[in-house]
Amino acid sequence: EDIKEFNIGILGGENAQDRLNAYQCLGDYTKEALGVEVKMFAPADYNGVMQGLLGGTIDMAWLGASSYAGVYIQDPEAVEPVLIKINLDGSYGYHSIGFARKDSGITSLDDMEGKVFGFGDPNSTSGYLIPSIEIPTYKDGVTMEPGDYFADVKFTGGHEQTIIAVNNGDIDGGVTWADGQGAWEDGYNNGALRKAVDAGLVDMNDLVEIWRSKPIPEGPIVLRKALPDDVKAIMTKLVDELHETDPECAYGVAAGDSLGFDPITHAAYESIVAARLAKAN
Amino acid sequence: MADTTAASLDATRANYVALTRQRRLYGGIMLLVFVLLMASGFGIANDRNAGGFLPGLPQMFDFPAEVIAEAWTKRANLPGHIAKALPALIETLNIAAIATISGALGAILLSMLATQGLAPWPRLIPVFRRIMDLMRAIPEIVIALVLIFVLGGGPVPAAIAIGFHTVGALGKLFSEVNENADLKPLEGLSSVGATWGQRMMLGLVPQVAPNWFSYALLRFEINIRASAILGFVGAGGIGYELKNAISWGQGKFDEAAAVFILLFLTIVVFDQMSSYIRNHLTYGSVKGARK
Amino acid sequence: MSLAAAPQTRDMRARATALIARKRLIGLALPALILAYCAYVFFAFDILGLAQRARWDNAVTLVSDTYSYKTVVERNNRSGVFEVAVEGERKGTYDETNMPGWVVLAEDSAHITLDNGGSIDINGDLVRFDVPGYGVIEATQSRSAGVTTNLDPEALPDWVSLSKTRLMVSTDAARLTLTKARTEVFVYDFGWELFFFTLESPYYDHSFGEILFGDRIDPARSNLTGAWQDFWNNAIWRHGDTAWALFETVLMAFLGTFGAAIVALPLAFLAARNFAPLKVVRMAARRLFDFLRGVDGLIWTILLSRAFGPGPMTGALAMLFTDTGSFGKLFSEALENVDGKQIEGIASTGAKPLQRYRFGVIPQIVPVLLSQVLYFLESNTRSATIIGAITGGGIGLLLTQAMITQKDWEEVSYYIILVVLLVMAMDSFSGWLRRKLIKGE
Amino acid sequence: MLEVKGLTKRFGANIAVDKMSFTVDRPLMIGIIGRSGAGKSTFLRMMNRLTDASEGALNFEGRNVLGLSGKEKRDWQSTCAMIFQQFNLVPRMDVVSNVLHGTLGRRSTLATMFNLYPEEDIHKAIDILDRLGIADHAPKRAEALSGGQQQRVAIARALMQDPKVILADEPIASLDPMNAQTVMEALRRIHDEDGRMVIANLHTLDTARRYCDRIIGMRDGRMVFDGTPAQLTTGVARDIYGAGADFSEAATSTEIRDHEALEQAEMRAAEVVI
Amino acid sequence: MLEVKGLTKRFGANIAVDKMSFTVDRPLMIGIIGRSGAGKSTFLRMMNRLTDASEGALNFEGRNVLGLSGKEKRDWQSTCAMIFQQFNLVPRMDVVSNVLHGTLGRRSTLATMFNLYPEEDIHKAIDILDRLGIADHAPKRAEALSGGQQQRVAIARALMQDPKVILADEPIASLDPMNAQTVMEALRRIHDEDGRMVIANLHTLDTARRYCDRIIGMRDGRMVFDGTPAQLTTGVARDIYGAGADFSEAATSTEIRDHEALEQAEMRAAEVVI
Ligand SMILES: Nc1ncnc2c1ncn2[C@@H]1O[C@H](COP(=O)(O)OP(=O)(O)OP(=O)(O)O)[C@@H](O)[C@H]1O
Ligand SMILES: Nc1ncnc2c1ncn2[C@@H]1O[C@H](COP(=O)(O)OP(=O)(O)OP(=O)(O)O)[C@@H](O)[C@H]1O
Ligand SMILES: [Mg+2]
Ligand SMILES: [Mg+2]
Repeated sequence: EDIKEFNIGILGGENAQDRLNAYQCLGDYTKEALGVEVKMFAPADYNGVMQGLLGGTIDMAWLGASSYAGVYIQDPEAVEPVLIKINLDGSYGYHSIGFARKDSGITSLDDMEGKVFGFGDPNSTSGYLIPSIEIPTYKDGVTMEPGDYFADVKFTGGHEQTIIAVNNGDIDGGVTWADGQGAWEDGYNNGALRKAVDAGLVDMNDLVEIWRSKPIPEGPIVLRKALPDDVKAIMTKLVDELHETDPECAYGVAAGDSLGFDPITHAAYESIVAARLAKAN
Repeated sequence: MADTTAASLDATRANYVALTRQRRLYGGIMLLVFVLLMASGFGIANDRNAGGFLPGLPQMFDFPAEVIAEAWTKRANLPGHIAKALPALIETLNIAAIATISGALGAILLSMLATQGLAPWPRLIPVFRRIMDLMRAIPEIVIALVLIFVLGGGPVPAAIAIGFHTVGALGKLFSEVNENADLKPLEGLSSVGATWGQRMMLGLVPQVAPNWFSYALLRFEINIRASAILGFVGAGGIGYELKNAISWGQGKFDEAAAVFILLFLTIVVFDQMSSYIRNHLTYGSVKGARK
Repeated sequence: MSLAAAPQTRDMRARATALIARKRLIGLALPALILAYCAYVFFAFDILGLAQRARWDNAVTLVSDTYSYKTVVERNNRSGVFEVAVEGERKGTYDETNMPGWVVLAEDSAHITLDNGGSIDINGDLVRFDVPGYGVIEATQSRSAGVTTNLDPEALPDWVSLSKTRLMVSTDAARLTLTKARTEVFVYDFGWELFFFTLESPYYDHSFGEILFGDRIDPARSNLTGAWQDFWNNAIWRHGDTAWALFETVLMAFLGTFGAAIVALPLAFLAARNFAPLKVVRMAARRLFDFLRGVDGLIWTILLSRAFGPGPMTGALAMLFTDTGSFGKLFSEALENVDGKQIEGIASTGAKPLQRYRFGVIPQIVPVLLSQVLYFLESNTRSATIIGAITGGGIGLLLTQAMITQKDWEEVSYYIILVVLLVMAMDSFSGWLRRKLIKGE
Repeated sequence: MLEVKGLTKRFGANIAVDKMSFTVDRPLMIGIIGRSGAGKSTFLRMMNRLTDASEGALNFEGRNVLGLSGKEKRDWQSTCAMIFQQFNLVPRMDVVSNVLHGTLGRRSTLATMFNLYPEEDIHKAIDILDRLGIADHAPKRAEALSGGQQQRVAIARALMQDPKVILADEPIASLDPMNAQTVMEALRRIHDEDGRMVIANLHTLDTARRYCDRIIGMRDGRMVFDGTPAQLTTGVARDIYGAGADFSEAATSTEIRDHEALEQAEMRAAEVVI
Repeated sequence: MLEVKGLTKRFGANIAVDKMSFTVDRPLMIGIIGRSGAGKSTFLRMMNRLTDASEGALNFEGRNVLGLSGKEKRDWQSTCAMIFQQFNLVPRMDVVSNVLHGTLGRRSTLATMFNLYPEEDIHKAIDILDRLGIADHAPKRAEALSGGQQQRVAIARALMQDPKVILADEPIASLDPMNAQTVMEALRRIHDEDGRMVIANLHTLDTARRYCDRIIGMRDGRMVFDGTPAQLTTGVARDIYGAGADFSEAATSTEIRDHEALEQAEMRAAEVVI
């Protein structure tokens, strides 16, 4: 079976056009390797790409961990994870970070009892899914039921809003994501806190970290399972070796410095799938 | 009559035939341009799309089918979900209602100031028109986001954002309605020494109220749905719940169905109400008292 | 009419008084109701509490960011390397050849002159910030001791924030942060940075006059082509891509709106009381419209992405679906208002049903049709903003991403200005078309 | 030629036209008079088949008009033109197009959809407009014309159908006296010159008397008079209008001046100091 | 009482009213006649201050009408009622409310917006409607009434203003003859009984002759006649209407019947076989 074109979904986050440009080199390599037209999509909201993978119109994409789990639950035969980005320190993931205002006196989840806690977007891995599963395991008696351990549990809508809400004192503590590398006072090297600091919206002196999740695996690069095996092999090899063949391109594709990509399988995401299943009705 | 004007009659004929030809030509060209634009536009869009139109067509109902299938197997959950979504619906309705009311009031004022024949200061008409354009053109999501940074989350930023936008959107529609209003009653009121306010309230409003009302209700519906969009910045309501449930995928489709049923019922109610009140305003309270 | 009519007149008087009283009641009840509702919302939304909690300084930060930019001078305190970049972006990084005048870099030191007379010196791990009217703040950092300063921790001005690990000094002219990892100075300037040319471009820092009339700047290209190419491909503002995004937005709106109008027109006849005598058909059609409208374009986009994948066609189809619902309602209302006399006039000549619609109905609803379609075209241009965020195209994608990533509010304002201009252009175009078609030139 | 037998129309319990019967054996100009609600419009509408009859027969040149349907019915409608009180033109379209609508019954649907009419039809339309003295307005929109002019466009549309019968439902009720005169004269001229049958509902006795060959009076759906203008005496009119002895023709007359009033005016004038 | 001096109105280069001057020293019923475009409406509109004059003076009881503005202008408007050809009522509102609009000039904006009319005003409105014979229609919407009835509502509104002057701009041009008669009679009766000044634009000579005490003729903006009805001979009329020798009063008469036509009709009737 031949393919007529190859469609790549690119994880949003940064400026879409920047991402498209960063991926341009990968597109060119793909076109060369497969000999078909390559189209790339970099939406801000990832639903379209997830549906495209399920419907068979998107062939390759870099998904978030939770998004991957969502696709997997909906149709285990739709995609397979092939590669994952390796951080500069050799790790695979990032963290969900719980934080509060320093002047509130809160230093850990213990102090949060009877306080208002905020998640970000219910669709986010680090802003909701993982903390909502992991925080109740912190100690006995912690639950995410509003009015139980916490006085209230709110959704702020997104990482940025959580940071603003905590900083403004609208909520006592919240979760957001960070790579966990570098120093707290800088807002870490990467993540929502760092962006807020750079934008001048918060001062890290005012905030403290109160909780940190286990490493959350980065999302995988997935290929549509129905693709011909040779296409899958070619694409996997292409991306895997990108760091060696064209470091500048790899920098763009990985959205920053990395040690390249490593193979990965579905097994790495089973816990996330389980977490997501637990959240379903 | 016939022979004296034979020459002019010929001229009339020739003129008219020429006019017809010209009209046909222009009409034909416009039609052609439109068809070409549609076709080539569709072509471009189809090319840029991940999946093509024709191959996608048979799959069009895959997703809805999945949703319905899951909702059906878990139909026992539906009432629970509906009950759970009710507070969100009420909040959304409140946001939409207050935004629509305040937006409509603003739009009424602006539209009267911006309509030829009604405006107390005709020179300022272009100014008011541009103000409406501006209010309409700024996407509500932008306003909401800025407000969230100032006011924090919650319904107020959403209501202000939607209301601001509503002023511009309804203002344009209202001023179109106003343009079609009959100015004779207004002149009649002028002649008895009525003030501007009296002329508008007593001469204009009775004429245009049904259409204003209908547009305002349609806008109200749109504003209910706008909560889905505002979900992007954390100011969502029922629409956002629907979007989340749908995009969560398998596992929450029953919730999606429940929220959708709620939303659909709401819209049906307002659609029926709109047509009832419209008739009432247009034809008077006595049913079928059409002249 | 004098004596005999008197009782009747008295009766009329009473009835008229009652009538006016009823109207008065309705006339007063409506505003009262609205007022009561507003009061309810006032408390339900806790407006008072909100007004107190409002953070206007955040608004000022955001708004000032829309018309100013910052240049970051950063020293990586581990490697000792300096970097000067607009907005701290890779693409806006200065190199030795075009370093701005207010910063002087030397071996492991930097001297920054500020507009308000102040200055900042970075000398290895030591920083001196001369704040006019306050004095000199000296700070240093080390891996072991963290941040130490000459400031009295008990009497910090409120524009200084200090902890063991971090110092932040925010003044109007510049902001300084010092941590173990890096020393950063943010210098604020008015305007949109590098809007025309990026730093790599040979045309950067040349005036329009020079480019238009001056000598050839880049020997390889004529000034005009070269300047245009560099402007169009500006790596930060991406004018070319933005133009394409605008086009894609209009394309989606155009296809969606007109497609919806074409689909909705025949369906609207089924929903109009005077054209569909069967109540069942009418109800079915109206519920179909309600259904199509009830699902927001955003959700249609997700639903349709399964079949068609992301892309502008999916977005156009999503708009087509929702708008068919809105148009169906609006058109059928217009149809219910048509004047039967014209149809009867056509019917009396022995015209066939299709001809009756064509000449008796269509000319009457054309104005409503056209003005609604044009209005929706314009409003969809705006909605395409959000739909674009899912389909991965259009100005909406750029706008939402610029907002969500909170990177640069000047980009947000640029996109908003573009959208506003586009909408205004569509508005004048639709006004022109309406005058042409409806009012007959 | 035209034979109406026991024609009846019921709207629910209300009988709008009650066993109407009469025969016409050559193209006449016929006026139908009667109070508002007498059933005049309903009769014309049944004849043009805009409304279906409840009972009775209507034969025209041997054709059973009431039994026609589909194509045949439309054919009949195109040989039996109708003119309305409110003109019922398409106001947004130009005058010639409105006149050309008279050919819709004959032309294919597709061609007319795009306003494609043969050139000879266009010429004929302009000739008809010329005959009615409004050729100058040919390219204008119908709505830009005065009432009398619009009614003449409606007559032109009727003529364009080349009908055997022209039905006119109170053609001058919305017009001022001068326009009314022009329109009635145009109808009479068409009758005289082309020999078409004209049936006109009229609400004024003197118009009927002046222009018609035969007058039918209706009251509460029933025909109560059928005769020549000369036979239409004040007594008969009293019957038709169901009026008492205080009935004066002035009530339905377009004439305003009377001698007594004139005298009054002159007396007043004499008093006035200018 | 009323003094008009050199009143002029220009629309761009076009002079609609050209140095109009006349004096009236007691409440008369005045008719203004003239061709379409002669400037009749423009004069009335200037008098009511719906349009601003370009030049000249208009004094009423010593008050300089053209110089008024704001509240004073509205006061003047409320003592100088206007009746329009198209009635200019608020069609969706009921008849009483329309009549009560006559009091707007006197009442506060806010009160009228919420229908806070004093009861005596309501009673007065009914009395006026009763006087004009349409009290029965009081609760109906204005649009549900016939033209003649609507015009009487407009007159009632004017009376409600309790005006010194009633201006009527072609009050009967949109009406059928019967309604026209009723309306003109109502105006005359108001003049006779209440002693209010009435100035009416009329487009038919005989109406003017019949109802007015004094007639002003206008042509191309200039006053070309000012005299009693008796002085208005056919020759004068020919002047006013700028017609040649072929002018016959029929052109502006509401009368349609003439003797020749009647004879024709009788001849025709004789031929007809019924
Ligand atoms: N569509 C209808 N439904 C019910 N009743 C109707 C309908 N059309 C006419 N009628 C009734 O039939 C009777 C005759 O009406 P028709 O319109 O024929 O009278 P007319 O003589 O033409 O009166 P007018 O001078 O007012 O036009 C009236 O009582 C009227 O109310
Ligand atoms: N608002 C206006 N702008 C420009 N010209 C006007 C305006 N109103 C009236 N005119 C012109 O002034 C002249 C007098 O008009 P006016 O309406 O007073 O005439 P009239 O005697 O009332 O005619 P009619 O019998 O048609 O009502 C006409 O030439 C008319 O075109
Ligand atoms: Mg009738
Ligand atoms: Mg006039």
